[in-house]
Amino acid sequence: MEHLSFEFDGGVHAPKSGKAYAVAGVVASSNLEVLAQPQELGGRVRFEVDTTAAHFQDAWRAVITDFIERRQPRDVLFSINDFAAIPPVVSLRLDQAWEGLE
Amino acid sequence: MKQTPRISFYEASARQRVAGLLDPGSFREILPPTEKRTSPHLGLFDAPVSFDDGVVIGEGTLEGKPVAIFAQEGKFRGGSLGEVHAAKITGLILRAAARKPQAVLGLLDSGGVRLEEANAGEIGSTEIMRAIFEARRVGVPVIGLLGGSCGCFGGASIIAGCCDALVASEEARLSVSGPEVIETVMGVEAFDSRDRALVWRTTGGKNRFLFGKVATLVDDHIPAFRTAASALVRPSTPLRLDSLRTERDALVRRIATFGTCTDAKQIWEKMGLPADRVSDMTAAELTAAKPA
Amino acid sequence: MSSPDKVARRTEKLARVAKAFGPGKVIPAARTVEFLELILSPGDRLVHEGDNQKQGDFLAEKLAQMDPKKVHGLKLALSCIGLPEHLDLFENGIAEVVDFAYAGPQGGRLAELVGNGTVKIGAVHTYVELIARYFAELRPDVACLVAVDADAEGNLYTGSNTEETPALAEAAAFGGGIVVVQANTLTDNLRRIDIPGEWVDFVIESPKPFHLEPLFTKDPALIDETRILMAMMTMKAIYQKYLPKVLNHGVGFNTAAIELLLPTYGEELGLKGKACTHWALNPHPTMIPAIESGFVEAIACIGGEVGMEDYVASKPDIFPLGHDGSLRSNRFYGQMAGHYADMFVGATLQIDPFGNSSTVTADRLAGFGGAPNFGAENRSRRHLSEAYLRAGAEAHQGEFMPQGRKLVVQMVETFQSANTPTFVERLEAWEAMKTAGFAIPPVMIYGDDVSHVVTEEGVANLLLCRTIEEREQAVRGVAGFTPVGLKRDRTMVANLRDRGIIQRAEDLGIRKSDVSRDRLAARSIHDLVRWSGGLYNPPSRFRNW
Amino acid sequence: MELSALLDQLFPEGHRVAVDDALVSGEATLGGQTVAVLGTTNHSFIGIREAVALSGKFLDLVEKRPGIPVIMLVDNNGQRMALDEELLVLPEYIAHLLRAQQLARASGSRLVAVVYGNSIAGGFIAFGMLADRVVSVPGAETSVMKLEAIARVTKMPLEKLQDLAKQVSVFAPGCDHFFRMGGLHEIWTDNFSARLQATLASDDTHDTRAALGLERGGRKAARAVIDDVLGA
Repeated sequence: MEHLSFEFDGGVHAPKSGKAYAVAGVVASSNLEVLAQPQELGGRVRFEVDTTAAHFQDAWRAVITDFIERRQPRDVLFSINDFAAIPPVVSLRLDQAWEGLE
Repeated sequence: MKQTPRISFYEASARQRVAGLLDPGSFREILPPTEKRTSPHLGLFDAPVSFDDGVVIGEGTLEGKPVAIFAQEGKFRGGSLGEVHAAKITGLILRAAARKPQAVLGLLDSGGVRLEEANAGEIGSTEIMRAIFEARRVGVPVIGLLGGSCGCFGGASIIAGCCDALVASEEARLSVSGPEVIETVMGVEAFDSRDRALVWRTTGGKNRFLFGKVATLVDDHIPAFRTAASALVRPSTPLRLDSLRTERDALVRRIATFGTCTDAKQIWEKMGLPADRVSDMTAAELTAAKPA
Repeated sequence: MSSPDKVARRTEKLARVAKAFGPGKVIPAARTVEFLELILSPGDRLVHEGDNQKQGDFLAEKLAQMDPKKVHGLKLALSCIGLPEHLDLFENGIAEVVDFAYAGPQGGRLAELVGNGTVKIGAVHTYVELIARYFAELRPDVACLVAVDADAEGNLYTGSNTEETPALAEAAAFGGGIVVVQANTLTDNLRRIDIPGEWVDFVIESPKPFHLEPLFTKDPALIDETRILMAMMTMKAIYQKYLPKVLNHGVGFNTAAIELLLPTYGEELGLKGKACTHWALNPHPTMIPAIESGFVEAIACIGGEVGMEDYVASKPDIFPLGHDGSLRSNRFYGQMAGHYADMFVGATLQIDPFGNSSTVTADRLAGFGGAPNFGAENRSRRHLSEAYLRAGAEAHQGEFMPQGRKLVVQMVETFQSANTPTFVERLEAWEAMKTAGFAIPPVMIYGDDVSHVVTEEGVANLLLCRTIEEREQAVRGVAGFTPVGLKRDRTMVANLRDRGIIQRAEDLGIRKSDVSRDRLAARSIHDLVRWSGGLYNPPSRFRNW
Repeated sequence: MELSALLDQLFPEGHRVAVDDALVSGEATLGGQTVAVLGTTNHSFIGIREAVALSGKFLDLVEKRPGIPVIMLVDNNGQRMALDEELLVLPEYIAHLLRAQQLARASGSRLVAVVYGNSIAGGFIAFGMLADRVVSVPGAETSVMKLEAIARVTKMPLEKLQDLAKQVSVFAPGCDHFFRMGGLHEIWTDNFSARLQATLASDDTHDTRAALGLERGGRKAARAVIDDVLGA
């Protein structure tokens, strides 16, 4: 298991549903669970990732950067339990979790 | 033949099942994922954890009736019973025994005890069983819903056995030892687990319904589960000697009548059903054909 | 050996057989090896029938048992190297050269045997190309074919999977060759005659029915959200835009997802009656919901499909049925129907930044099957359709001569598995070229024939690209997090997106949360059985009830 | 340990116990009081027939000797693994046996399980684990699954599992591990009769195992989770 933490400047959208959390995905082989929680982060976004696949830090950074560029979220904590999902699946779950809070 | 779309119970996640069963907006989750009560043990095995440890618990209403509910996530480690997972269910049922909602709904979707936490899971399973007896003692019924992709095996199958009533789809599987386990231990000639039709004939919802263990057989459609579960909500009947005698007599009679059968088709034939057609019948057709 | 005295050799072989077996066309199965050794001479060209579905397994087994001292140096020609016996012929020293279209499960062993010189490859063909060559420079000396039923006169009933039999029989029977058939049953009462007895020299009743692979049965339970997302984007960006009426789908799960979304999402998009009405396709079980929902007017069948017999028989308006009520398929005609269609949608294992694709990898000479014919821009087409004109308008905008354009869509996930990207800088076909000694790499579909590349990252419309650089960035722009995708020029990709050349899910108004298996008209094989009114009878390994 | 030795040590004042096939039943005198004895022997399996045989004994006790303490002697190799057992719905039979035990408890009987042989997986659940108190004596072996099988399923090297088993009690077979998890209330090495009398004297029938697991450090999460759910 490897733990990765990322924090980035967020975009223009704060979560607006008023929900305390949204979950997308399930922790199963080649899949992951993304828990999104609104949190006062001064406009930033944070990602806490636990993953079974070590040494993929660059790939995570690329997927997350792309996601932030695409959806422009701010003030959200994303907690992730990953079971070796490929990047497009990570991307899809991030979108779904974010859409759950929108 | 144009089919009306179904909302599949088999495919839904535990969260989707809960949302689809209860009255919209009524569910309040207890120990939600934000609490991050994850397994303290899986890390030892380099295995990933889940924020809810594979079970969603909470309270809500079912057609207006207050209920407690737990739903296992079959896709997380086979819905297995680990320490936290089992304790969440035990806590929920004991809470129901204290607060007396009209029922506990148990959405079982589990391969049984989590191997990495085998001792904790097995003890936890029996704590759930004791809790079920406690809830039933004070009149709160526990209704099991079976039809998830993982089936219901091992300790989870006995938990299902302890429920007041079960609702199941034909996709449900219920047995103590899973077909793969029997094949591994006893050999492929004892049970060919790759023969999918045989697996479902033996352990599937239809066979369990014909023996009466499953009270209501439904199609794989969440609203059908909802209607069936709601109709079964009634106070748990107290354990009595005469009712247990009756129950035992029926089980003894089952062995006498069907004890030599080696295939579900032989049983169905003895029951007077068209054995080759049972697998293809809908829930409604089989319910109508079921001998009294 | 196509020498001028071919007919004389045929006559001589027939006399040898008559001497050993007496008159008549029926050969006892027990003496098959002896018989084959009489009709095959060293150096003969042998055509053996079998493809990705039906297998001439009995004759393959017997061919491999021949004595290499008697029969050797054979030139084998066949659609599919599908059986281990096909390669045993080379290891046993009976055959030397092979011409084929597709290797399937034998692809790994084939690559090995080519590598060590045991097998020489004539060429890797497309189906149509190979069949065409049987009538030109690859005329068979002996053709070993497959039938369901035969009578003593050699008349054949080939069942739902007629496929190549008519073409192979004709090439041999009218080309001085000998036609031998393995039939499941010898009977006096054929339900219909697919091949006249005149074309057939010998029939052998095989001890077991030939193997038929349910290749086109795709379990809807295995279609995941990624595939549904890709299917929805394809339907919105391509089906709804061009309204293709005649189309062909590949064999994979990506197109199965589209088939299952037609009655739901396709209906929402207004496709019914306006698109997807005519198909060149095997009877895919995943087409049942679309058929039942009134999307389909006709399907030209390339082959049959196990378990679909009763359902197909119940739809005489849609499927080509004989007077006996059973399906008649034909690979050559089906391929041609697909070649002249408005659109082909298929998948592949590798794509390079210019859109070239191949299923051949360094260690697997799999071949291509039908995709290269279905998935080729068709410059011999002249009839017009809305889709053909719309695509042509985009592709040939501003040119002196207006032209139409076929839609050729490659639909792939960016990764095949965690460490296997689909998008690669250089196809492994280049390595395979060296291994097999080809002059050029075995490419399945050339990049300039491709109109659209669809991935979970979006849709790239290559018709609108005006330069090779734009085309490259359009491909990289949908290649996601593969090395090819990460090397994209972000500014150029943004520009392509502004011009609608790259469309992402959000550009198409598709929310990721709406991507759900609930949209599939059928989510399991059992659902398909229900849609069929109980007429579809899937093999038991696909059942979970 | 051997059944006869166990009986002698548990009931020095005398016992009248019969063994029929693998089924053990009868009664014994303990501290001048009569107790019922019920169990299995010879590492038998618990299948549908064993389940109804045992449940019949419980129901007879409830009918004829309500409130009598029941000493459950545990020795089984698990549930019977067979297609025809599952065909007739084995989970239902096991649950029925558990209901019979619950009825006995509700009728005032104290249930004490003494593990003296094997106690494995579904067999132990069916007969033993739902008693009020569960204890082991020398020779007892409790397990859910053997380490070899866990290694096969989790794809972990056996050596690593054996190492892990030295650090934690959560998965490995063995009474010590089960004890630390709270799955055994006590481990007896001597003086069985006196200990059994002491156990019967306590009238707490609540399920205390989660608290024991916490106290002994083997199962630190369960009790807190249960309490948090109750208090939520």
